Order: sequence, then structure tokens, then C-alpha cells
Amino acid sequence: MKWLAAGAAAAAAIFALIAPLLLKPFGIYLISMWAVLTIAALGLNLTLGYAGQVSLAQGAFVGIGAYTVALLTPVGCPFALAFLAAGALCFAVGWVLGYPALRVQHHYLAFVTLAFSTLVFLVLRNEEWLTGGIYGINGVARPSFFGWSTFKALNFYYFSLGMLAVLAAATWWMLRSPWGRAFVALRENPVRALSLGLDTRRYTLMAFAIGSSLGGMAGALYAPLVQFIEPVSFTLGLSFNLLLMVIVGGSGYFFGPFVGALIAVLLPEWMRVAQGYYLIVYAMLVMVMMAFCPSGILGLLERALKAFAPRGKEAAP
Amino acid sequence: MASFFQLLVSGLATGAIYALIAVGFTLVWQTSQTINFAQGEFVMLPAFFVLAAMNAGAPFWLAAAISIVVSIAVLGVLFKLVVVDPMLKYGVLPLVISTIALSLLLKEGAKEFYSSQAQPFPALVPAADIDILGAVVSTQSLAVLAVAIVTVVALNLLLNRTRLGRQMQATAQNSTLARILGIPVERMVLYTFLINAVLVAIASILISPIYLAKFNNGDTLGLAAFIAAIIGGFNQVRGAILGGVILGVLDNLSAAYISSQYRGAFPLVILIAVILLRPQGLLGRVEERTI
Amino acid sequence: MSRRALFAPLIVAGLGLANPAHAQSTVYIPAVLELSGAGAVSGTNFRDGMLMAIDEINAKGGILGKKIETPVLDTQSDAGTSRAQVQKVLDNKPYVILGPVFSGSVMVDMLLTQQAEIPEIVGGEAAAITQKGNPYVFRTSFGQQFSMPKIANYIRDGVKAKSVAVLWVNNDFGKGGRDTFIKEMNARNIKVAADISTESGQADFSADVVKLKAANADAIFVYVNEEESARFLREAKKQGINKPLIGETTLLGQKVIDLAGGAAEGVQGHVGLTVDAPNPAVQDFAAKFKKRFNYVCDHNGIKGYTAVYFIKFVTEKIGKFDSKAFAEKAHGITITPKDEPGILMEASWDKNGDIDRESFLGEVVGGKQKIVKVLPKLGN
Amino acid sequence: MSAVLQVSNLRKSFGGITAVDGVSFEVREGEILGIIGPNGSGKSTLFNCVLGQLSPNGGEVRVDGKPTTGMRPCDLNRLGVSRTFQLLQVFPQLSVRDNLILAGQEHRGTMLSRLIGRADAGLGDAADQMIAFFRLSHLSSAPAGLLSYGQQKLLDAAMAFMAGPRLVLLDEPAGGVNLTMLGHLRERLQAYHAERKATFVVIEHQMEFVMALCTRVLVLAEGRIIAEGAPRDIARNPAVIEAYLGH
Repeated sequence: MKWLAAGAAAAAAIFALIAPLLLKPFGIYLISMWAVLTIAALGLNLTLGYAGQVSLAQGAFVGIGAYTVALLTPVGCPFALAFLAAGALCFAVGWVLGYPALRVQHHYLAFVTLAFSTLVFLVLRNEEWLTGGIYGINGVARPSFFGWSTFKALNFYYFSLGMLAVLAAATWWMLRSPWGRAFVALRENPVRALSLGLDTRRYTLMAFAIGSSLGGMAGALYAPLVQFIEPVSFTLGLSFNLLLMVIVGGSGYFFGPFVGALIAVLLPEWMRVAQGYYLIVYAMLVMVMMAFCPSGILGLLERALKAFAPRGKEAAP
Repeated sequence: MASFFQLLVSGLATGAIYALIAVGFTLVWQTSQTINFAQGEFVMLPAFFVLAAMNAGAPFWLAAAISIVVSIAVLGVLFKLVVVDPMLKYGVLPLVISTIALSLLLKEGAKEFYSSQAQPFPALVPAADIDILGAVVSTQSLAVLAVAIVTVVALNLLLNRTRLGRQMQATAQNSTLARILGIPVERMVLYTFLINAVLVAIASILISPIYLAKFNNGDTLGLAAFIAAIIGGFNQVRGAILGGVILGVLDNLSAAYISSQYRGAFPLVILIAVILLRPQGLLGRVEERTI
Repeated sequence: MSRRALFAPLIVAGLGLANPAHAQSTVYIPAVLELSGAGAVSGTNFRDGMLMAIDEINAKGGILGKKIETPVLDTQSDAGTSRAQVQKVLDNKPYVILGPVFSGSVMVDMLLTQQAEIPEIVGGEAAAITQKGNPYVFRTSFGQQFSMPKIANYIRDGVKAKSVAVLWVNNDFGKGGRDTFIKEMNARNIKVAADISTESGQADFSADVVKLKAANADAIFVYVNEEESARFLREAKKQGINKPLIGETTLLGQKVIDLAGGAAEGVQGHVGLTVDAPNPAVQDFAAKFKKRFNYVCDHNGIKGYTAVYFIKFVTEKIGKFDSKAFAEKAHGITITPKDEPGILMEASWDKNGDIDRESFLGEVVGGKQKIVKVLPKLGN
Repeated sequence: MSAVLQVSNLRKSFGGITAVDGVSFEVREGEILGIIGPNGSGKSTLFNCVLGQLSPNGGEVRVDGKPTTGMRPCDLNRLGVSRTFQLLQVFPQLSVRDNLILAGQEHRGTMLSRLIGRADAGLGDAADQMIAFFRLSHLSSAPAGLLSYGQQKLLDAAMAFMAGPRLVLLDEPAGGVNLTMLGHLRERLQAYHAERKATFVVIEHQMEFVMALCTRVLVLAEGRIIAEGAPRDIARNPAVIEAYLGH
């Protein structure tokens, strides 16, 4: 089973490397968008899927990250630095926003984060002196490293893919470290975890902050990808979409976000053959998917594979 | 002062609408753990039922009646059977995703199959303005206020004075216990969905003369109802009403006296404060239930 | 994870690897528009106007004997998505691109179309669009930097106001107008007594009207979308505002007048592109539009309609389908209804791609828009 | 012998009901103290107050002389006080081995070392030994959720021992365990106690179990201690019999 998973992952990786060579700029743009959103979904999967905290603010964090980069790079701050700043800022904000998670549980946290993301939109829109207000920020530059420019679509895709690989690897490492074990414990039985010496407060905030900072780093890539950002791109809609990616892919499965983002990015495009009705069809498909595999596609896959290998488990580390 | 009173009165009218929507939202949540992110679209849709019926030649009152019936069938029964029931056992999140998708579905549906343009909607009462202690109120808002109050009072009577209502409340508070007491829990849950359908239909018919029937009306209404429900107490009918009114009035006052750019922010700040300081809401009960 | 591998062929299919090979008999003029989300109303108006023109032209044998092939792609009113869609159509070598309407989206797409050297006929009205020196972007209606001065002059000379209050909707349409307007007011040193932002989709305007009354300016300039205009007018009447209400196109539109009931009476202002223009060609277009789509089209409908005829005229002038030549030819061109009836009103495009048309000063009298003065094109 | 745990005049009430009403006792180094009493006599509440899961209304708790009243359970646990729960409390999705590693990992290194350090936090061998000690080796990699009830009870106890605590509070370890498993469990507990010189406090209904395991017994009724002494004396104590039969 593990071998199967590894093999499939490798195949997917190879495909991700060669796919753009077969694609036109539009296709490359879409899979770049996939890579970027996957990073954000990876973060949400950490808070939601592993630590069990429902956040509806991931979109807002993507926004904060995007604006950080769009504001810092023009004043001469190197991209790498701006990128880290985006991550750090979102980590800090996420940490603070995580506190309600300690006081209130479950859906109440969802409400707080929902309110937060709307507040973020209002600030981005109203504080024109800083954010350019409703007009947004135009012509965000794509970075270049040691003479290698990511301006070309293909280069930027490989850049995003590289970042995704690095961040995914880091996340994977964290999840197989004692932290990952602690996060799962947090989700499954906080009381028992506490009695085993787990500082549940610290781990909860950590999960929330790290998830948020992944969102921020995704935003740091989103800005140069689209080369334009405006407040309306980071409203609840995006948060919902990211939540959808995590759930549809399979929350709590490491590769869930990869699959979920793929679907959220590509499905609407495939549906466009339905012309004006494409969003209707898309919505229906999502509802059907939820009804038939609520544990997400990987959950479904796991159940299918279990049929062959009864004792196997390809779940989260 | 007169202006303050003016703001208060119009705020009440708007708040009454939010309350109406929030109440149904709360009921459905209580009995079936359904956070309905499509509630806003539920309010948008019945207006189009009315218009469709009128296009087919029905007079307004009949069209309104038809709309309510159709709403009960579609937004009540169908919604529960097709969307909620199959997903309940999987917990809240998949259902949340599903209702989000549903809201997109309804929005796009109304747009593609009726019109993307805002549709004029027949008024319940002849438009006129009445002067009350220096505050001018349109008969529209008064009608809205009146109907909203009557509906809510009726609902409260149903819930607290009748056997059926008490059974529903029991179901809402502790379905397992209710089941042991021999209450037909399934039917009670269904009833709350029907009540919600009726409430949104009424709300829809009330507001459409002012809001006009438009496919994306749900965007603002849904969120408002949501916020109202939480502020007032996510598990409490009275709370939802209070929340709605607070929201309506607060929105006006903050826009007038603090900042119109941030008018949307104040309810949210209050929401966060309420959740942190009083998670069960202003009038809510402490909730043991977990997801 | 084998599910991923399984996606491979689908992705390739999904990303339009295999293009619809364009038949030699058609010319590919795709449209990228706001068909869902916040911009859906503008987008669908633009689309319907556009489709009407296309059908008319194709019925008469198309442009230079080629039928127009126009797939319509939805931007979901989101800049990122619109960029993707523009990229998608660019991959298929379009002749000209129509849309989008949201200025934000236009600002993104402009960059791509400029790189690809494909002309883009946009509906956006933000001043910035034509100030970037992009030789491939063309407007279909006044940029705010042209409409606002006309309003400003009217407020100074017509209304003779010393102070004015502004009520605007806080989206890129309203904000852009508000900024340009305030600049023009300062230029004419007319005091801005109140500057009130409203939300799109706002239903209760009582707070805003209370503030307007408090400001007590000589005139009130209202710059919000149609439904909001109607709701505002009702509230204004209710609370008995007696100062002149000035609007820009939308506020005097017949639709707003109808929705507002009697409340629009006496509203005055500048009318750019409108189906109410005292011009038989426009009236006639409006009627056809209403008949086919069963609603009263707003100025975006006219934009879409005239945009297509703009393309037709320029193309026939250059006599071939050459995107670059189109861009060059279109700058500084003037089209009269005599040469091309479909243009409805005489229009010319300057070196920035800005459009110039005659426009009107109007007033609402007896539930109808009455044109009190025709403003000549700025050019002459 | 010094006192590992001192509880003095501890009280806890919920609304009107007083669950723990001024309880005082000491636990001496190395003993196995049994706490018995009829249902609702406040045993578990007492535990939860001692362990910081509940904050008492009054009284004081000291561990090794240090006041720990109101301390968070995780900090208390790091002082070497661990517990098992009346109701099953294992992490069903984690493997048996991971359950045990989790139970030990917070006791060594820092947050950082736990992040960048080894996946098993260097506890792999210790975990395997503990698994072997409780004879669960064949289930080492199985998700804890798949274990039988008795096996989960064993795992629960094993987790409590994982960090090598000097004081372990066991809340009804025998509850619902079948007889063969019961013998095994008791024998393991005794073996561990002998090996590690640990100190146990055991809440239990199962009298034979208490008699066989404990060196000293407290009897709790209606939130008060009504008797204390060696197991066989307690069994004869009329007050105790009254407390059990009286209700």
C-alpha cells in the first residue's frame, strides 16, 4: 500500500514536471494557480484536517500575504525577504486569531474567522493610503533569482512548483515529527492529551499560526502570478473555495489538498462546455461528491484500497 | 435627535427582516446541526416564484400563496430530503460545503433561468410616508415591521404554548432524550425545515418591493442573518430576533455617527466580542453539543 | 494517490490543449465578460448588446465575408479568473478581444493583450485604463476623466452650487467616479461638504440621507448603481431632501425612474450613453433589444452593441484581419451613423483609445427623462 | 517515608451539590493507595481536582511538598504525576506505538527539538519495551481504535507509565475488564510497581482487585472520607458496609 502511494506520488510529480511542456500559456497559468492554491490548502488542511480547528479565514491570509509582497517589493525589498515577511506576518496574525480557538470550540471558531476575513476585506478596501483601496495594486513584478527570471509563464510555474515542493516537504516533516502526533492527539482527545503533558494551548496556536502562514506564503506567490491584486479577490469566496479543496480532497490526508485544489481549479474549466450553466453543473457535482464521499476523494480511495488490503492504512502520519 | 429616532425606526424595519431570516436559520441549526450557508439564497428565491406565478397570470395574493407552498416543497422538504438527510451522519463540514455549493446553484439558477436584471416587485401596501414624532416612515417599512412581529409572535406561541412546539424544543435541546420520551424526532426536524421555508418565503415577499427581486440579493442577506443569529444566540429563537434588530439599528447608527466606510465592520466586531465573552450568545443557552 | 495519475489525460483535455480549429470562414473575436458575481448585470447587458450586433452582421454575411465567431467566457467578476480567460483566448490567436467591464479586470488583461499585440475593446470606465500608454486598449464609453468634468461644469454653471455633497458606491465604479469628481470640484473650488460611501447591494439609505441633510450642501451628487439609485431616491424623498440631486447617466436612466416611483422627479444631471438619448437610432436599438431580451438595457448594452460595429467598420477600412493594423487604424478614427448605422451615434477614438461622443444634460420630468441640452463632442 | 501527594481539606461543589467535601489525605512514597466508595461518592471528582482538570472551590494539593493547586494538567504531568481515565481514553487513529510515544514525547527536549528531532522523539525503544511489558507487541502497529476493550485498558495504563512518573492515579482500571484480562492487568501493575518503585493511587469498585493490589484503602462517601486502613480491616468496617448497603 505504502509502495502504491509512493509510486503514485512519484508518477504525479513526474507528470507535474512534464505537463507544462505539453500545455499552452493558459494551461500553464492554471496549473501555476493550482500549485499556489495547493500551498494555501495545505495550510488549511493542517489546522482543519490535523488539529481539527475550523477556519474560514484562510482566504484572508492569502490576501494578507499577497499585499505584503505587493507592497514590499516595489520599495526595493527582495522577493525572498518579502516572501518570508508574508509568512511571518500571517504566522503572527494567525497566532493571535488562534486565541479564540482556545476559548471557544468548533463552529464558534468558524464564526470568528468568518468575521475576521470580512474585516480584512474592509481594511484592504478602505485603507487606500496603504493598500491602494478598491483599485488594488497593479503590475506586481515576478521575481528573478541570480539572473533567472520567473517572468515567463513556464518559469513561474516551475518556481511555484518548487515552492510547493519545499513547503510540502517541510509540512510532511513536521507531520511525521512529534508535532504531527501532537496535532492528531489534539483533534482526537484534547483532555487526554493534556493529561499526558501536551501543552494543548501552545500546539493549538501553533497549528493555527503555521496553517495561516502557509496561506500567507501562498498569497506571496499569488500576487506575482496574477500580477494584480484587489481586495475582492480575498473575500469569503476564496476561504470557502479553499475549505472546499481540503474537504473534497480529503481532510486529514496529506495529499488531500493536492487533489482538492486540482479539482477546484480544473473542474469549473472542464464544465465550461456547459456554457452559461457551467457554474450550476459545477455546484451540482460538488454536492453529489459531498453526498457520496464526504471523507473526500482520498477517503473514498482509501476505502476502495482497503477492500484489497484489509489491514492497510494510508492515512495521515 | 429627530434624526437619531429616524435611524432607529428604519433600523428596526431592516432588523426585523434580518430577525425573520435568522430565526429560521437558528431553528434548522438547532434541530439538525445544519449551518445553512444558502439561507440568503433561500430568501432570494421565493420572490422569483411569485414573479413566475404572476407571469403565468395569477393575481399577486395567489402568486404569493403559490410561492409559499412551492418554497415549503422545495426549500423545506426537498432541501431536507435531498441535501441534508444524506449528509447528516457525516458531521457538519461536508454539509457546510454542500450548502455553499447550493447557494451558488440557486444564485446561478435564478440568473440563468429567470433574469440577471433586478425585477420590480409589487408592493404589499400602497407607498406612502407617515410622520411619527419627527421620523418619517414609509408604509412599506411599517408593513414589514408589522408582519415580522406577527410572524415572530405566532412562532413563539407555537413553540412555547403548543404541545407540538414543546416537542420541537425538546428535540432541539436534546434529540436523544426527546426520542426516549417518545417524541417523533424525525417529524419534528422536518417541521423546523418547513417553518424555515415559510419564514424565508415571507421575508422574501416583504423585502422584494424594496430590494427588488435579484439573483444576488442573498449575498448580503445571508451573512446578515448569520451574524444576527450568532450575536443573539445561535441556539435561541428570541436571541436571533434580538440579534437581527441590533444588527439593523447598529448598522444605521454606525454609518451615521462613526464611519460609513466601516459600517459593515461594527456588527462583526460585536460578533467576535460576543463569541469571546459570551459564546452562547446574548440570550443563548450554553451548548454542550460538539461537532 | 493513483487518482492523481488518472487525472493526467483529463488535465490536458481540461486545459484546452486541443483548440477548436477555426474554420477559414469565420473570424475569432472572443468576449471575456462578468457573467456571474458582482458584475453580472453589466456583463450580461454588454453580452446581449454584443450578440445582437453579431447576429445582425452575420445575417448580412459577416465582416469581409467572414462570419464572427464569439465564444463568451465568464470572469466570475474576479481579476484572476479574467486573466486566465484572456490567456485562454489569446492562445487561440484572436483577431480582437471584447470586454471585460470591471476596470480591475481590464487593468490585468491589458498587460496580456498588449504583449500579444491584440486589440481589446473594454467596457471599463476608470480613468487609469487609457493613461498607461497601451496602444491596444479601446473604450466603448466615456472614461470618468471625461464625464466628470461635464458634470462639474454643470454643477458650477447650471446649478451654480458653491458646495456639494457626494454619495458614492464603494466599488471600483463608484470609487473611481468619486475620486475624479472630487478632483474636478477642487479644480473649480467648489466645497465638498460631505463625502459618503455606501455599499453595493445596500438596502437602507436612511443613515446616508440623514448625513446628507446634515451637510446641507447646495447640491448632492449621486454616483451609485441602478437599484441603489432607486432605493436612495425613495429614502431622499421620504426624508424630504430639497436640494438638487445631480446624477451621471445611471441616476437619470429610465429604469431607475421606474424603480424609484415618483421619487426621481426633478433629478438632473449629465447623461452619457443611454437608451433614452433623443436619437431615433438609439431608441430603435433599445426597442429591438427589449423585444429580444425582454428587459430594458443599460448603457453597457449599447457599449457591447457599438463595440462590434466599431470592429466591423475599422476592419473594413483596413480591408484585412490584421490585429496590429486594426490598432493603428482605430486610433484617431471617427465613425458616423451615415457610414455605419450600427454605431448609433457619431463617435471618435483618440490616440489613447478614449472614445468621444456627444452627450446630454437631462432632467426627470413627469416620470420621463427630458434632455434639456446637448453637449457637443469634446473634440470640436 | 515522605509524602508524594498531600491533599488537605479539598472541596468541590457543582451548583448546589457538594461532590467533594473537605477531603484530606496523604500518599506515601511507594505505596498503592486504594480509594473506594459507592457511585457518586466523589471519587472521580476528587481525582479531577487533584489533577487540575477541575479547579477546586477550596483546599490545597501538594506534590512533593510543592503546592500544585490550580496547576494545568500538562504541567502537573511534567512534574511526574500521570493518570488513567475511567472511560477509555486512547487515540484511536494513532498506532499503539504512537500512542505510547505521544505519552512520553512531551517529557523530553523542547518544542524545537521535538520539531526537528527524530520522528519517534528517541522513544522508539522505550515504547517497544513498554509494549512488550504489557504483552501487546503483536499489535504494535495497529491503530489503537482496533484493539479490544481490555487491550485498550492495558494501553491506557501503559501510556500513564510511559513517562516514568513517580505518582500514578488510576481511575477504575479494572472497570469492564473480563477476568482473565483482569488478572493480567493486576499482575502487570504490581510488576511495574515493584520494578519502578512508583506510587499508585487507585479508584476501584472491584473489591478483590483492590484487596489484592492495594496496601492501604480510603473509603469515600458523600464527598467525605469515612474510613481508612489496611484492606482487610476496611472490608470488616461497619461504617463502610453501611455506606455501601445503606444506599
